[in-house]
Amino acid sequence: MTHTPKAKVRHPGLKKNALGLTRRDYEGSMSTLCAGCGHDSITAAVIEAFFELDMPPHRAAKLSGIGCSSKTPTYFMNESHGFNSVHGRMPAIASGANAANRDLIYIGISGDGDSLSIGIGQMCHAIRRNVNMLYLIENNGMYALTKGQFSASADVGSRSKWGKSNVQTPIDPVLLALSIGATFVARSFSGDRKQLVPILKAGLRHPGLAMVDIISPCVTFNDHEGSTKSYAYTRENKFEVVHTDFVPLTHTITADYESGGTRDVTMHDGSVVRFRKIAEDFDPTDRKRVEAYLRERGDQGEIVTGLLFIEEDSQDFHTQQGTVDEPLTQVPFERLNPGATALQELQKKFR
Amino acid sequence: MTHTPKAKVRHPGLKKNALGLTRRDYEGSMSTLCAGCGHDSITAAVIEAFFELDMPPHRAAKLSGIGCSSKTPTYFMNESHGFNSVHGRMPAIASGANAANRDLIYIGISGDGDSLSIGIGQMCHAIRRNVNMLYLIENNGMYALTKGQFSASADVGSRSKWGKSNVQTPIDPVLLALSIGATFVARSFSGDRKQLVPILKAGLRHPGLAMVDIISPCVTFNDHEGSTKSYAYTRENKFEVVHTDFVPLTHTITADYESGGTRDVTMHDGSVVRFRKIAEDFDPTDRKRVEAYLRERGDQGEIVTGLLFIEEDSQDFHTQQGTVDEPLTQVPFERLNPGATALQELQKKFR
Amino acid sequence: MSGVNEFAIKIGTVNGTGSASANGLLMQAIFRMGIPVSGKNVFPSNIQGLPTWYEIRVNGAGHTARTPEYDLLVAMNSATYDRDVAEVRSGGYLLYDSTWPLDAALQREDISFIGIPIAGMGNEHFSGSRTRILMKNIVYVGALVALLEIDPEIVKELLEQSFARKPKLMDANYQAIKLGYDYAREHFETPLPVHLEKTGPRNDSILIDGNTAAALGCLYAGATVAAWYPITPSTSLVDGFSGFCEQYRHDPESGKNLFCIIQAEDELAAAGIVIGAGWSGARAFTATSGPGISLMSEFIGLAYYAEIPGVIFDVQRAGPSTGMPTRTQQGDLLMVAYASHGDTKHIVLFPGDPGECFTMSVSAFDLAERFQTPVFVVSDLDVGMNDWVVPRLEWDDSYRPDRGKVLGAEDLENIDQFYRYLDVDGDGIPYRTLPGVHPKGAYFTRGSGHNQFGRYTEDSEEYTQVVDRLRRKIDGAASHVPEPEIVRRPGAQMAIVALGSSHPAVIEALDILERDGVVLDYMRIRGFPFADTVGEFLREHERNFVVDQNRDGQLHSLLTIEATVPKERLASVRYYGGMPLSAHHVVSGVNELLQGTGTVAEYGEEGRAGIPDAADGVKSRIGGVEV
Amino acid sequence: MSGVNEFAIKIGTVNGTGSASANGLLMQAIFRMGIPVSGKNVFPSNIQGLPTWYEIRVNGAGHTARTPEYDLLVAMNSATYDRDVAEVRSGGYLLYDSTWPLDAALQREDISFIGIPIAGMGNEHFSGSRTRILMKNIVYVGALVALLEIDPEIVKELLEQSFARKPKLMDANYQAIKLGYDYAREHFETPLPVHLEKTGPRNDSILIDGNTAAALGCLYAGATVAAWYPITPSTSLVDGFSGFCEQYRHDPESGKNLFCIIQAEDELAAAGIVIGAGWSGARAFTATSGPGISLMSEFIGLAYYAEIPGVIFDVQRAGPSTGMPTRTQQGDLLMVAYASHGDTKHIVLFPGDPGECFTMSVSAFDLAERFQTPVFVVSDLDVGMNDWVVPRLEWDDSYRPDRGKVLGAEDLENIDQFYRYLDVDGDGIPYRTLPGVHPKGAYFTRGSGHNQFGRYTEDSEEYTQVVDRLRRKIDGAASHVPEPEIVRRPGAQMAIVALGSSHPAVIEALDILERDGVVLDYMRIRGFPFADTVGEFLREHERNFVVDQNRDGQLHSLLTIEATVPKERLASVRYYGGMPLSAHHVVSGVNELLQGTGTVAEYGEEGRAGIPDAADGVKSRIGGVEV
Ligand SMILES: Cc1ncc(C[n+]2csc(CCOP(=O)(O)OP(=O)(O)O)c2C)c(N)n1
Ligand SMILES: Cc1ncc(C[n+]2csc(CCOP(=O)(O)OP(=O)(O)O)c2C)c(N)n1
Ligand code: SF4
Ligand code: SF4
Ligand SMILES: [Mg+2]
Ligand SMILES: [Mg+2]
Repeated sequence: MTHTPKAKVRHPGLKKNALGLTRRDYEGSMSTLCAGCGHDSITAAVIEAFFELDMPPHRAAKLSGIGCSSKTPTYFMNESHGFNSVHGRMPAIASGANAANRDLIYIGISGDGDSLSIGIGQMCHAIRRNVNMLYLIENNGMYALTKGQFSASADVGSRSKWGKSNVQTPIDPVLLALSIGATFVARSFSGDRKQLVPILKAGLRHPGLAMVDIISPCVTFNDHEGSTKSYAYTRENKFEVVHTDFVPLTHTITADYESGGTRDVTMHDGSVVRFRKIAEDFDPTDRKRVEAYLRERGDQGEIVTGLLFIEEDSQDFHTQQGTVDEPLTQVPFERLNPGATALQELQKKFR
Repeated sequence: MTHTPKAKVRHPGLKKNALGLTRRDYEGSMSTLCAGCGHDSITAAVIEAFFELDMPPHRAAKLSGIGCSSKTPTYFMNESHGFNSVHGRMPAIASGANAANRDLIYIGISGDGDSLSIGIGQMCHAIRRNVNMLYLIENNGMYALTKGQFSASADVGSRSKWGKSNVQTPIDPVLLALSIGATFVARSFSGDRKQLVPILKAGLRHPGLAMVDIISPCVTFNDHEGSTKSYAYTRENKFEVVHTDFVPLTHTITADYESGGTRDVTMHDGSVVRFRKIAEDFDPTDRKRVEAYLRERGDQGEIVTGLLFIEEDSQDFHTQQGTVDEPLTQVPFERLNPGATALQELQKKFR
Repeated sequence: MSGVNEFAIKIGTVNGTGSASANGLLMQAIFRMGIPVSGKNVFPSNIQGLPTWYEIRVNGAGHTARTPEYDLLVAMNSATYDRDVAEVRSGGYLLYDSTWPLDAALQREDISFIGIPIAGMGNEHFSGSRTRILMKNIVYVGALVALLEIDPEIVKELLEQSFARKPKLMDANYQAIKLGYDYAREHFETPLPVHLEKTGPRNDSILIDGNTAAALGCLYAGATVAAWYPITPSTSLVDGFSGFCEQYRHDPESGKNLFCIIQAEDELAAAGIVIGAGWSGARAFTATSGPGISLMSEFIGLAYYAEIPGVIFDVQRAGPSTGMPTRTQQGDLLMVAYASHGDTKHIVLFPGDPGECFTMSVSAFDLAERFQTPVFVVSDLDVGMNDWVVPRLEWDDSYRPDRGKVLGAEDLENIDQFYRYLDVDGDGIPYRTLPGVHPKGAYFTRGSGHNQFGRYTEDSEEYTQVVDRLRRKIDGAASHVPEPEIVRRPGAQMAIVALGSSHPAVIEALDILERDGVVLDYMRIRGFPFADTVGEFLREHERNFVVDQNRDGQLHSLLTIEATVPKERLASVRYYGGMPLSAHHVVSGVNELLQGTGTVAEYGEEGRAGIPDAADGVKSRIGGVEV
Repeated sequence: MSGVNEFAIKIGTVNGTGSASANGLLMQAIFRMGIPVSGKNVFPSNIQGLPTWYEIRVNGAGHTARTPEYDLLVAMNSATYDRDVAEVRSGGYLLYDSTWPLDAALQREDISFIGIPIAGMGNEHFSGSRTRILMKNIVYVGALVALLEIDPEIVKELLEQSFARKPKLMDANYQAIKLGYDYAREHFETPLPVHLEKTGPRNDSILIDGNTAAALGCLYAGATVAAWYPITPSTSLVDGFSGFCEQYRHDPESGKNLFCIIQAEDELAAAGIVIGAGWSGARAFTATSGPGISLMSEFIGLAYYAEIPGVIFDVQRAGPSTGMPTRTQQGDLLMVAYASHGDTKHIVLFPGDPGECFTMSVSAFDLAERFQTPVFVVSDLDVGMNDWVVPRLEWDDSYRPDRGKVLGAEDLENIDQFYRYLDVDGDGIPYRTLPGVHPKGAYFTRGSGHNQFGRYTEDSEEYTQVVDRLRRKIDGAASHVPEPEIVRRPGAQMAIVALGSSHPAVIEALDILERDGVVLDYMRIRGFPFADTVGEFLREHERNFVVDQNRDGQLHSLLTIEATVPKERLASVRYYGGMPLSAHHVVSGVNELLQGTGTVAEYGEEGRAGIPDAADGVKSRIGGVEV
């Protein structure tokens, strides 16, 4: 059992963020996942991202479907409302919650089973609506909670712990999201917190749906020879495109990343995301070139990671629709109800 | 009301195919669609394709979901079994029918509402399974049968007959299918039978799922200024990439298409599909270049049509799975049941 | 029984030819004359080219249930001439387009034929095929104005209102009316014996369909989030809401929307969006029909178990499966009451007319938030899409939404610890908090096992404690759903029980039966779980004829399970042909049971106790008439 | 009551540590000694690191329902020591790992503590953390071999069979057994008073779980297409089928598959695939649990209305919503009986043990094809996933599938015209054809309105004709589903009614009640729609205690609606905590009703008639024991 221990006593020596909160204030209940599970590393990265962005935990809402991955919202930010909904249906819950209250920070956590099989339709349409949220797929190429069946992202030739071999073409959530117009698409690896945290931070600030596919090996059912989602395989085959270095307006985070070609992308909240390209000529704003590049590298057996695509003038669902700026949940009844006189007036047309 | 009249008397003068059947033998009941509906033109093309391929009608199965488009299987091939199932669920019915009997010719007819909203998950997964079938989306950018709401393929800025304007990014079934690994992807226009019939024929022969997105204007709810799926708009903006000239082994069909660069693709039943390229350098076997090209032309506001992508070594679901060659429905019970002795034997492990 | 202000007409046309507006005009004119009237639209699941009918019943006594006894048939569709001619009651009238001669085979001795060269006149006076087709309809309206003595001033007034901004169209329409009117006056004795007599304007009532009224209810209840997927016959509810929002829900300052309407990708998503929004604190709803409820089943169970408010309109159509999407039925009662796997039970409201669609929509939101659970408003195509005359809708400006037990920031600041699923007040209803309000309000919502503190559990006792409270909570709603409407007649020992759109037919049937010496009380059920009054009423009557617009007697089943009454006292009358219920269905069903073998209270070796199959035969006992 | 061949043990471990195989070894050894035994796996919805228990009950008299009266608790998980210690019956034993001293607070005077330094010995004798963790489990098995006097030869034999190809593992296991065995022999008086006495091998029985047996049923019934989506507790059914197919379903010549198993993208698709395959003529099935049935609702209505065969296994788990996925319940009965919107009713089979899972799977395919409709086989986690001792499965090689009324090419050649939905034989079952067989067999299948000739219709009479026939058809199945099993005791005036996995608990309860002077008959329902026998039996008894493993008394409701019996004769006993049913649940439920106020047959102002709330309290009346 891995832990995200929750300390009740404050440690005065712990680093505080602008809100005066320590990392511990962003932690959740103890994880019940298997020791070494990739999902737990992602949880740690999520905690880090919220902490570093000085986001008040109670202003966030954590949503998920069903699966080992979907259990993780319990393991971070105990002071946030959480909603572990039903299998594959997190996107609809998130769309509704966001429709009602556009002011909160939404983080949706899903698995490859949850998002690419039963929930693929809901995911596509949440992407299409461009719901303002961070959407994580903790991708282990399988249904772990039901004990290791192949998911739609299992690579051809993968072998399950039970010895069966997958024969179907995998669905790549990154390519899928790009094809249907996603405004923010990234991929990372649960073991690479250095890359992941900035991506999550960028995603949290993106005004629209930020989809992050995170390769997250399942130690119990997948970490054996033949599995292409295992730690070993992923570490060897990952090909890093860009590091995302998130630069909030208030203070600039400097990390000791290798330098290289960089490109700044202005987020809609005014903050700037800096891409550090490893591949030559990589432009995360040109959808078709990104697709082509991903395919090209993919043909070489490489998994490209980084913030792969961002639409600079992304408009979230509410902006498209023209919803009022305040959350609908806070509009007083008086402004919603036209009143008795109007009712009499409008009934003229039913005479 | 448009007709696909069904003559009971044989006209000795009518052209016959290799089976001795005339076009009339491929017709169905009278259409109840609106006069001028694009879907009726597609019906006519389907009839033509089956006729020209000398396919016995009773060896075909016609499947659909719900919508004006999904009504069309009633309007062709009265001698085929038909299944007008529930909304968005044709792909599962087709997968099951095909699983049971791999010998029939499956044609699934859907609409953009049926396939891109409620049915998008099933469509993606039928594509992933590469079910051996011809899959048509009769795409009018809307839900016609429920009277004109926008569908997920409605273009931004489209206006409905009811005066509302669409604000959401459309989902392009062609790009979507390409992104998830479809083995045969084409697009055509209901008004262009010359292009459509060869595509349908190629699709019927493709060993796997052949997805054809057919722009099919709805005269009743969509054919007015502002609609990007109207006849007028589509005719003006269509940009033809390739004509598909289907060449069965038995006899070569020659049509008076303009000549140009050609490329032959060998189908898995041994027949050859000939692409006549209109765009320079178009290669229908290179997925990433096709995607890039579609995006590029799309950026120019053009709708690219033709047989856009084909995977030359496509293996259908049964081939991948290793199912016996004969239809499972025809395997005699004796070969399925291990018998009483085996039952006693195998129960040793439950002792 | 036909005569002045007491007759039924049926108009047969081709769909997609614009006859709907002509028929609406007719309805509204009659309505404005102050005479009780109803219109039933019998339309195909198709866009253009198939037969469609519109039936208008006028009844001074206020009986406006559908009746298949047509005094006048306006046959505008040659494809259905034979059927239309056959349906005219003996002694009735057939108005047809005499531009082409009528097939001799269609002649009937016992009815009068009124031939008017409608197409001929139209072609002569109008140009453009579109105008010609549309004006044909107006010509028959004109003829009916003369034949039925509709007030021409009212018709003029209506045209003026409709075409205020399109004077050209106004002229054409007016001309068409005159063509028909003059021709009828010239060639026939007008008015017919069946005609109208103005009873004065009834400003206290309106002509409205249930979906529009429900949309208004949602508007007035303060609903802000609507998520839906188009499906007949519910689509017009969200269309209506959307229209009202455009009118009343723009922020005066910014012009922005004080609402969020999401056309979802399917019904599953629509339900999920409603749940997400309800969880966040918005009043949210969806509208659908049977297939949508089936698809929402999983989500409904989640909302029940995780205790999330939301309102679901089920405008029922004829099932099973896709069924007949443009026909009416009450076939979802059982499903809705217990929707989803596992032990579940839901609050359901049954509006009996558009007026109640309005008021019950508001109640539905109050109940949903009070009981923190999905609430269903179950109407049907008849109530939802047909125009009914109902009293003007009223609104009390002192109404404030019942948000139920929601702890705000201040409450949370002052309490020690918040537990989401604890039965603090002993009424089975816990407190809830909304996201984003206060760190102390945070809790984890889940559809998996949880204890009263909101924590995950697989422990039997903890699990049981929560589901037992849920049961108490929903049972407690029985005294909060609308009470049944009860109508008593002196001396009645037996009663009719019904719900929803069955009301007008039952009301009329009660009169007919009384005339025949069968005096019955009546209870119209309006909510589920059943109020105690329901059981009391049933126990007071030695026999209760439960009227169901479905094949399997679903209300009968619900009462059998849930009401405290011996099932021998419940008999079943069922009609499920898809047309709005008529009095004769009820009358013949009851009569059959009364004349029956008395096996209702006994137990044969076969058959379902208390549900003799007699009622199935309703239609066959009224001879030939299509029902 | 404990003693030789009559005791219960419970083993508490941590999941993911390999204890499942150790417990299985134990079970199998006891089973091979010929003594009636049952094992209940109480596991969390989690992969690793949480508490999990395994319960074994041995009962020479054959009562193998779960009992929470533990004679011996093997406490291997320190996280649950307190709870585990508390659960030992007074006078019982606690076996724990004495490598570390037991917390003094855990001491109990009334039980004996058996400390064995399991981890210590393991660490001493084995190397590698994996082996050490695994061998800990085998060490406690070894101790139990001594303490319970399990036949060591049988244990050896089992190890040899398991590790035939892995001699190294075999050695380690054998060594671990010996460590535990020797230590126990040396330090304690063995055997304990509760121990085993071999009753000779019972070659006529097997130890099997219901899902595996059902998988075998599908194999033997000739099912060729399976479509599914993983969900606990149904997953092992398809896994089993897949394993059997690998073994028995390869074409001897080509080596290719004589089956097609599709892991679908969700349950909706799984249902659709089954329908598509059934339509084409294959025997097709899916297996799921409650949430899957909710999701399949729309498709189920299609299959019902379009009359397409298919078999759906619902291995129930505790609902509502996601509920407790690893706990058992019978919470889907109402949903399955009437699944989908509109008027629908389905054939349902209720296997009472793994043996019936086998036979009823075969019947389900026969019934599905005979009646051209989806057939449900409804079991639960207890029957589906736990190992039960049942008589050896038998197969009659003369069995041939009942394909129902399918017209082949020759039939079609010889008939004039084929109409899909015509009631040719008057039994409500029409003829069908398969695609691809013959041009004359072509027809159009649809979920929308159709007439008896298979054509689209919106006509009331045509529609009604078809749905009336459907009702007759399904009602007709009542005499084809398995008859109830009836057990009579002389002099009984009252009876218990139950279904499925409740059987062993009821059988035991009948004995206990009789000992207390309450003599009851028993009926175990095995199919729906209910056979006439069901109503007959109920009417013969003045009171029928209906046992339900759900909160709302769903079988009770079904009987109330569907059986020809006054509802006053139906009382309800309910347990729904998620553990397998125990005799004491039934006994205390019945006793409470017997000692009750007698209000069952009367009608108070409140409450649900015939379902006094007494049974809810079952658990509180047995004092402290977790149920
Ligand atoms: C409707 C429904 N079907 C099936 C299940 C069973 N189920 C639980 S988790 C899961 C798969 C989870 O896979 P994934 O989303 O990839 O999460 P992982 O466990 O791999 O992190 C399934 C099929 C369910 N809970 N609900
Ligand atoms: C479950 C369900 N939801 C909604 C509907 C209503 N409905 C019927 S057709 C349709 C849309 C059809 O759109 P499309 O597939 O594009 O077909 P078109 O009519 O445009 O050809 C809808 C929403 C339905 N029949 N079933
Ligand atoms: S089974 Fe796999 S995915 Fe699930 S918790 Fe364990 S390691 Fe993580
Ligand atoms: S409404 Fe549109 S799509 Fe439907 S039949 Fe008419 S023209 Fe065709
Ligand atoms: Mg996964
Ligand atoms: Mg469409």
